[in-house]
Amino acid sequence: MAYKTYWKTWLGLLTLTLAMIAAGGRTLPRLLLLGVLLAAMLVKAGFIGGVFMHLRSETRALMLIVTLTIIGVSAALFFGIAPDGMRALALSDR
Amino acid sequence: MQTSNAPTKQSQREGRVLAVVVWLIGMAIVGIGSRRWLPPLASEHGAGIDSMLNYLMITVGALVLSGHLVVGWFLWRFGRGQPVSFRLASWRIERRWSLVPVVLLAVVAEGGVLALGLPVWAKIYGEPPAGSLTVEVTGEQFAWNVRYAGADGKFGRTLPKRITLDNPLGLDSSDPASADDIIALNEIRVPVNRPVRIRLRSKDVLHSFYLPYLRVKQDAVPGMNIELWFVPTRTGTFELACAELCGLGHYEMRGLLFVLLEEQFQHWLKEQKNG
Amino acid sequence: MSQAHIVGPMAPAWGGGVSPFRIGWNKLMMWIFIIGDALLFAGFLAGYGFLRLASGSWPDRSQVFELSFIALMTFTLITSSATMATAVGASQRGERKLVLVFLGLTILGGLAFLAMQAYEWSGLIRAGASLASNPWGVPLFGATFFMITGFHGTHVLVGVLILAITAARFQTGRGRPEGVELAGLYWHFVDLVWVFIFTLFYLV
Amino acid sequence: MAEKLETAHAGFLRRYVFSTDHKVIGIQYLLVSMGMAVVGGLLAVLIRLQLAWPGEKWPWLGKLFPDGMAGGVMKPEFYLSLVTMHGTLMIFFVVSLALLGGFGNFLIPLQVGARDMAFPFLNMLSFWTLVPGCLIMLGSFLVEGGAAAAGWTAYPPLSAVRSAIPGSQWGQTLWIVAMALFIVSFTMGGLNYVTTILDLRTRGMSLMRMPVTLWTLFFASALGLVAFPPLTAAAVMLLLDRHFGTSFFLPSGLFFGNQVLPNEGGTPLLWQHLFWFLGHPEVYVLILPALGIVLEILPVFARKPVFGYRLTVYSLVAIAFLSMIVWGHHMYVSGMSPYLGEFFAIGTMAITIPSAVIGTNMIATLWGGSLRFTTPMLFALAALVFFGTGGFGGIFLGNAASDIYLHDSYFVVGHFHFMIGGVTLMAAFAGCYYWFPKMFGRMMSERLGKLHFWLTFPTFYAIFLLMHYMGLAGMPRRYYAFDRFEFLEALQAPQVWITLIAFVLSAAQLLFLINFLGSLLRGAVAGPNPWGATTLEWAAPSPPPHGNWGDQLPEVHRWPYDYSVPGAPTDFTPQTAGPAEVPITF
Repeated sequence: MAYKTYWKTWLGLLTLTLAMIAAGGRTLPRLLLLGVLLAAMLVKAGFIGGVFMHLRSETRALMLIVTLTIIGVSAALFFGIAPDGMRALALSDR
Repeated sequence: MQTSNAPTKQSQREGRVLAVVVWLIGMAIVGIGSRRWLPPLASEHGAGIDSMLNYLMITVGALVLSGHLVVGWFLWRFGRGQPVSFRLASWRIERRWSLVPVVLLAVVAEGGVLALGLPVWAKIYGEPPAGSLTVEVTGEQFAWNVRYAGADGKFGRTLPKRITLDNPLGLDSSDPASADDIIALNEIRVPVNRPVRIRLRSKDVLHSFYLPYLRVKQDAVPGMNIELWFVPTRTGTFELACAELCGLGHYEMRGLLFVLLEEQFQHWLKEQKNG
Repeated sequence: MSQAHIVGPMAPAWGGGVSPFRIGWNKLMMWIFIIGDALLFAGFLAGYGFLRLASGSWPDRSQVFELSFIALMTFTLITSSATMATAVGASQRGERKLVLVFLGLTILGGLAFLAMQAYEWSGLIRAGASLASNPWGVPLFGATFFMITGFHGTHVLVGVLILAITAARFQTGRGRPEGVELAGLYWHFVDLVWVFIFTLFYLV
Repeated sequence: MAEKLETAHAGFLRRYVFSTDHKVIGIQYLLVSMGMAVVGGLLAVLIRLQLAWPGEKWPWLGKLFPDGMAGGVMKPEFYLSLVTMHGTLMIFFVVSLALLGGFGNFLIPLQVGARDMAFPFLNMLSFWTLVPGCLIMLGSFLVEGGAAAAGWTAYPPLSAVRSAIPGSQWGQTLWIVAMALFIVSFTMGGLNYVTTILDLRTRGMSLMRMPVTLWTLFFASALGLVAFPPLTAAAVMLLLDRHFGTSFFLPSGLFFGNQVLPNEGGTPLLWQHLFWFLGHPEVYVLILPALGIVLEILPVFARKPVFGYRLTVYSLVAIAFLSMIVWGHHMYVSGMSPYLGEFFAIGTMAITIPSAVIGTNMIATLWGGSLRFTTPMLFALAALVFFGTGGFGGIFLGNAASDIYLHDSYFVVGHFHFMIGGVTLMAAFAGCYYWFPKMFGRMMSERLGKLHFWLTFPTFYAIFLLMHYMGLAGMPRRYYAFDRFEFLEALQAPQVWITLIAFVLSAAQLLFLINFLGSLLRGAVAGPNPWGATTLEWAAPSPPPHGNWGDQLPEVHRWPYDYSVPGAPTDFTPQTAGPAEVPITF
């Protein structure tokens, strides 16, 4: 992969980070802010994984296994326990 | 070349013995299982749980028995050392025979959960009916503190830092509602055929509020206020045990649930108020 | 990247057949390690998310951190990730000197990030924050912050050590492009985790 | 060959102690797991002793354990340490070691047709990270307060507050450190297994030509690699809670030793979630290799191919995915939200379907075969029976409604002893008797083996079948004694029978040790293929030299189940046999 693509990706990541901080500053509705930030986070992760870690030039099988395992297991873990976090607050005893 | 793998007369006899043992196991499971192991029921929602258990014991019992009989029959029939009669199943036969367990389990297990299990589950964890008596039970390392709201129907505030030997719940005397709260240790008195709501709390570690006869089991989590409800259907004294490992005295956290007639319960309640 | 160039006892017997992913076993093992390590941070962040949902209030981050400094840290790490990618590209092209230059830059970026992290930590500790308690009212805030950023910082430190060893090995001519690429994968993974931590901790 | 010279002049230390040869490491794992099994078994005997005759005086035991059984009567904290350590040792340090460490290390390179694991040095490190873990775990009995006593599940606040139970003073910390070392060792081994199976297969060994044992070892290692990290995160949080005053798992207002703890904010549910997120995949990590060994041994002694190879592999894939999303069935009554309970109930019932497919394929493999009842076959059939009964018992517990009554009862104890006790131990014994000739070049004695079988299978079965019914009667789990409750009085008699049968069972294991150690020196010399099996390891000499295959690696032409091919010279055709001799089916 040409050096140019690395440094173009670098620029993209910096601007994305600045955009996220700017979005964080403005008072957006909570859910929209959350969605925007998470989406930007995944895009940045996609850039780093795809370009810097050459996932894009690997076989599709490897790329799918890596991304689906990490994102799938993390999502299963978080969405499996998040309802109980809210329930712990709702039924809080003290 | 394969010296120790040739079919010998001796190994054939062992095959027969194993077949018989597998048959006996299958029959033992169903035979022992047919005795009445569940403690006699004393609650309304328990009927749903018992029907679930009995449904499973019958259907799964049948599956287990038939499985053992089939395995025993295979061992008996194909253990005689005769040459291999059926070698390779075609993809179609494999798929067809594998469909048998898929359909059976889908109907018995998944069907059991969807048809019987979840309605019972939804009712147990649903809203308690109106007009239910509320009792607060707080587990602590190795005892159950029981509290009734008293005449005002409101529970007084409890503060952990106020806990002393004679004030195990840390009742805050400055709160007016706590004046008429009735406190008891390891004894719960409830009227029969009237829904009882238990507010389950814990002072220190995990405990589990377990009434075997009433099919009630719910963990008491420190820092959480968990509600459960049941309707006792039989008067009498029922033992309360702890079902979540809570330390050295886990095995002796014994409480008693007295299910009284309505007027006996009202009489006891009046006694506590002016007592 | 066919496996043919892997020599020694571990060369696949059939001289470069097709493993399901067409990469050598070292890279495959590094990818599986990265999945495992990413899930370690997934466990931490899921626990952090759970505890945030379970606690009524959570301190407002703008009072606790100055966001511009954190942004600078993120820039440093992303830049070091870019220099690392360039070093990997150079090693594949065989430009030995360029590899050493960019490996040096990456190590500098890593050390700068660690220095800034240490500075941020000392600022918070001076303000009275510790694992058990902190002046912003929610004790778990300090605990989760120090635990997660601490674990990430340790990973960055280990990354810097790996890069130093790779650079030293390249210096003495024993380094192979394979080694630089594996160090690169690990370093990009550390940057990837920081993307998640940065977003979920400082912004959300 | 470079490494052939390398071992020629290597001293005893390099060849046997710090060896990087996967076969030596496999045998080292097997021996450590047998040692820990002896310890775990003795703990079980002590537990049974206490449960059958609570409060009884055992003077000579009093001398053996001065503080735990002062004056011959066992104290509750010692009993709970026994229960915790029996669970921890058996699950992590016996079954994982024997099936994954021992057979995994020994078999994978041989069955795949490689010279050694992908990264032999890391493989040796994996073993030598485990040994300190074992020593620390055993050493935790000697620290102040005794070994950890909060169950192998170590639920906080019992495991997090150091004054909640004596075992939580220092024993729990050592438990966490030993578990961390086990996880590191497991990860290093798992990385090697997955990479070797994927990348170092010999020419012709496509994925669908691999024996089922390799598939199960692959999925077990992959599941372990994915499921352990969240538990590592939880263990770090527990360590911080115990020693650095954080309160990840400790809510506010905890009252211990009549003072209120300063913690605030956490909840024990977080630990239960993170623990069982590993917990359930972990039990599949244990049972899948056992199923793989059974599905490997049945065809050999039925002289016919396994039934439904492809469907078994697809079922393994289904189990691997589903096992990651069913952990909540351990927490139905733990205060978890009822909606999650419904989701987990449906998911758990879904996982019974692929398990049933594998069970049926095992039974169908026997159909039409010519069964030879050697010791490995007997133990494999015992594992099949345990898997059948245990699997069906799981439906009672996976179903949310019936679990309300059966949770933390003896039904659960009976169920998991059938599954990760019965199936795994029987498969491990079957594997030992089956691969002993390949490991050491000598046969284990069939006579002793059969005696060991007929004393182990019925007794193990009787003990834990009875526990199912005691659970139905409502007997709670982890009780030090059952004499405090009237509704349990009738069940004290079965407790005594179980203890007596348990004595017979544990005594029978001496037969296995005698057979194992005796046959090392005096067993009948075995050729490279004593059982007439087709998989690649039987094409190598036994015991295989370093590098396994001499100078020419084998080339695979067929799938591993070409038994009784019509028209073939012998009733088994090794995978390496070319197309000329026998037509290729797969």
